[in-house]
Amino acid sequence: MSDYTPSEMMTIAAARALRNEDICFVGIGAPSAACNLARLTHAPGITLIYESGTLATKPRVLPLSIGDGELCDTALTTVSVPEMFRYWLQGGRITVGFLGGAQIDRYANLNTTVVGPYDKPKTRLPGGGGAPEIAISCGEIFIIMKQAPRSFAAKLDFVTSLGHGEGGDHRQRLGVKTKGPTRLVTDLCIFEPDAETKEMTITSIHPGVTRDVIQENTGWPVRYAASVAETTPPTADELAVLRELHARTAAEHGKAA
Amino acid sequence: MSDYTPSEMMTIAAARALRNEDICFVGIGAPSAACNLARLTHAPGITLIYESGTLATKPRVLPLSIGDGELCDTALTTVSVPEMFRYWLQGGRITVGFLGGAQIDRYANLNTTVVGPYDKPKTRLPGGGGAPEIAISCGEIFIIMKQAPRSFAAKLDFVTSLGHGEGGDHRQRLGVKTKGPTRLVTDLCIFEPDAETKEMTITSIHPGVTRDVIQENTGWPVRYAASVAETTPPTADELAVLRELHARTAAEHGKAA
Amino acid sequence: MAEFLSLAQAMEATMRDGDTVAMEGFTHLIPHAAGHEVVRQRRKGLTLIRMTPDIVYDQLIGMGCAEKVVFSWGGNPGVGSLHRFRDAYENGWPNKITIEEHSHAAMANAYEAGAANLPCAILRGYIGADLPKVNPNIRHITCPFTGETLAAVPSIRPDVAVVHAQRADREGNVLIEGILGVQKEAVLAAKRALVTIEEVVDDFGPRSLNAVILPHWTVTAIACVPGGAHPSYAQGYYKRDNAYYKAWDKISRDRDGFLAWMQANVIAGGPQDFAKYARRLSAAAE
Amino acid sequence: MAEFLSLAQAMEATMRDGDTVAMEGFTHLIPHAAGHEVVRQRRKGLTLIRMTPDIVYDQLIGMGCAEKVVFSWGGNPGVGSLHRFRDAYENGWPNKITIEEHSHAAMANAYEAGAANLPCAILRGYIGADLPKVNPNIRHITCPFTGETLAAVPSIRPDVAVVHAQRADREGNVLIEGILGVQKEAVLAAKRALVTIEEVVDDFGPRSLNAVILPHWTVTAIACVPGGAHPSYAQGYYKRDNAYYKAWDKISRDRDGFLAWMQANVIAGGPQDFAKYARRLSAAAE
Repeated sequence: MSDYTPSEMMTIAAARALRNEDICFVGIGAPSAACNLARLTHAPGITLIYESGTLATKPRVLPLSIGDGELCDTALTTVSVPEMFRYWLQGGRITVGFLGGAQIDRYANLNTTVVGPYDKPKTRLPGGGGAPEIAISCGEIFIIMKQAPRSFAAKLDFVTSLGHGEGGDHRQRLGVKTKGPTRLVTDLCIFEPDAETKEMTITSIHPGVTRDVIQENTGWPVRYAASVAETTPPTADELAVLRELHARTAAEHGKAA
Repeated sequence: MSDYTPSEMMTIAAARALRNEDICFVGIGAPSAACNLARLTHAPGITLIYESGTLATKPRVLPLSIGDGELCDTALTTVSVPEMFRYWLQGGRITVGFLGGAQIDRYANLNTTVVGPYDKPKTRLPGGGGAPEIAISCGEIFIIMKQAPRSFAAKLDFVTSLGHGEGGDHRQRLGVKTKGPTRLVTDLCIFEPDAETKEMTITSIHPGVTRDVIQENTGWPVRYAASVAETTPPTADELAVLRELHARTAAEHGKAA
Repeated sequence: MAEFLSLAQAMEATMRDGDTVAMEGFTHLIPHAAGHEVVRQRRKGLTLIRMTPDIVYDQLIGMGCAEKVVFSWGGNPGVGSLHRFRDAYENGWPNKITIEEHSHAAMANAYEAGAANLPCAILRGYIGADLPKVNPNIRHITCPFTGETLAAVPSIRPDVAVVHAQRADREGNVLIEGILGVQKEAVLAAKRALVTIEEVVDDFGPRSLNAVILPHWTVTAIACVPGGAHPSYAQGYYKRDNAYYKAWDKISRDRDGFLAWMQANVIAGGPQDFAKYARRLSAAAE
Repeated sequence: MAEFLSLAQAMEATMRDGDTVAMEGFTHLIPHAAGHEVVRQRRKGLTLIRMTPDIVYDQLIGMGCAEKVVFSWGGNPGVGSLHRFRDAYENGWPNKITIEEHSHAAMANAYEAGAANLPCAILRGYIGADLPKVNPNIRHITCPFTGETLAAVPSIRPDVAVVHAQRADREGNVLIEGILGVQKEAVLAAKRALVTIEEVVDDFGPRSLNAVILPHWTVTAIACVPGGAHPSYAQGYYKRDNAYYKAWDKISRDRDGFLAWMQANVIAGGPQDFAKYARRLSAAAE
């Protein structure tokens, strides 16, 4: 199966990391596609939670917003937003949180707040939303982001949410007990934190992607794990289910999400 | 209408103090009878709330427990107990809280915890339940208690819930902004706090009750307001409604509440 | 992930000697059948937490299962004292127990904070009251914005929560309705949760979009015990057995009478007994 | 005690220049019609609080109603930036605005603490994040039991909360269902509350025993504005108008285009316009 886009490869590689037992805090966009793809393929028992309060939701089509009626209609139940953040997120009930961002650094800290100084921003981004506490309260964090030299930045202008901080045992020193980012899936490759330094290190390269292309799209000198795999290309089934999901979504919303 | 019991007089006198606009936090027993009597007579719009979480309940019969199904069946809605104590009681949404107790002192502090030392009690009572925060969070407090020399005590063994403390501006000095006990209705008379000292002072004596009987049943030298009224005896309508309520309750539960 | 088990198996899977246990229920849905199972399995050294300890805790205390009770109102509602609780606390029979006493507001907040995975709860509470003088677990913090002093209590984090609910679906999701008490918070605050239920349904069917449901992955074990709240009640199933509450006063007054009653009705009994208690009261519930 | 009023009267009765205002809604039930009324009544100097300021706040900011925005995520969901918000913040057009920025968890807790009448909320939050460096309203307390440091934020206590809900009964009790957001908390935290609704019903009829209802004595004014959440949605009534959210990006990019649109669609319009917007989307909602 060779006819797929880098974006499809990214979504599918992210979906594969999810387990049937996961309780997953889902963001809109690529995370939502990956989580629902996992649910429709190898992880039918996965529990999807959106910060709008929908618990164990099974949307037929991808939501366009974090609070689409479809999420509520197909949920086990819907709780208030304070309850969502108190009992479910801070409560430690979430095994995997899915984040993206405008900028990421080599320790998987994320910036979705500002480019430039906070008080005089070059670009004012939407802000952290749920991310600062998703980053510390979920059992582990998966990140899904397209690679580009400006978004994979040597230094963040603002740390919206903690990844591995300055690396090493920085999370533990801050009193955080969760694992933090364990997987960063891009349109080019998969990063995982080095066991010691916690620097995000490439463990798998998507088919047809070269190391030069990866470096051109990363703002720091990338490191590779001792053994680097080639990502298994999308299977026919994975691609078919993902495309059907996008087609259903397009039919419902008039345009693909 | 002369054929009524002191207990009926007490319940009816307490009911009269409630207003149509009140949002009332109701305890089981005499407070519940008084509040429902008010609702069935002069205050049809009164909102009754029980700490079990039932908001705006309209029980047909008096509940035997704070959490009877009847309270839930006839409520506008029922919230969790944490929400009841956080949003509704501490939230400052209650205009009148109704308390009773095993012991009361002249400043309407109440004891429902122990007689004797806390660690080696002579009598271990049930404890405070909701009272410590009802006493400080409701706009004002009505107390309903039968008078007896041991329960109307010169000194409490334990202050379960704050009344007027040591009197005067003690509540304000503790940072409490609500009025505290504004009315104590007994089977003999009605007390209200003195404007200055906050000592509970008799403002009305039930028909046929003598000052000697009141003093015999009070553990401190009682004080009277400058002008003392005679409590209006129960009207035929008040008595009829109260007795019907008790009769319905007896028919439902097999025995009068 | 909830497992459907017999009550005996569910208890074995969730509660150990020495555990901190919250068997909650606010008049409604009190897990009496589960309490009897604790007695039959002879658990020892339990710390029993409940806002309103009543008959079920009186039974556990009288049978020597408890060493500490954390509570805010202890009594037989509308009837009087808990004689076994008092006998243990005042006379050390069958063993000495200690108490930790709070207000309802503090305990409700402490459960809420436990569900929210916080170490403590803050409330505007206990002002002018004597409990802070006798309970070292009532402390204070200062609001960093207003300077106001607020009461703080440790959050409640039981080893096991035990609650009764109306229904579970085949996946093990649990639906509760009516007077909710602190049961959802107790389950979410606990390491393990045992839920007894009135019935298993294929699915919950049409319901409020905001129904109170515990997802199956918050529950350790589910045991279907129809009538399992008796003499408490289950909204929509059966009514409160007020006569039982009144009768308990006499049964529990005397040590020998209590032991004989427990032998006949609990030790020699089983969860299957509860269905018939509840049946007697169910016609009236309609 | 809730009064049924026209939207114009309800706004006059509840919101004043300089007020701190929470117009809440989490994708669902956003009070757009009420926002337009604020513009028509030319309120000035408002502090606008909302977890997720989107189009309705973009409109208020662009029309010069706001001087401060308190928020945790500001954008046009799934589309991009809020151009009027950015233009005011970055360029001072039509006036300079200041911001106070939090995380969702902090704001949700701050509303919850406001409803609970506490001066602050505590949470395990912001660890390793930069917001505490730029927001002096993020402080810390120490748990008096464990010594853990927890984040603290001031509770949100708006002068006015404005929310949209599905139904009110004749007494003025308000029922909300579906995605609840922080609307109940916003109303209970506020001094005054304006609720717009889809319809008035004689009574709510059969419903969950635990339905989410705001009693009439928690609401100041109710205005019946069918479609009043459009382009947001009302579960059971009409769907979200995704095309409008996309179109807003173009409308709001340019100051003149924005002003012309506001003149034609808001200043010259009225609450009665919302019913027809919603009708277009209601067939699809079934």
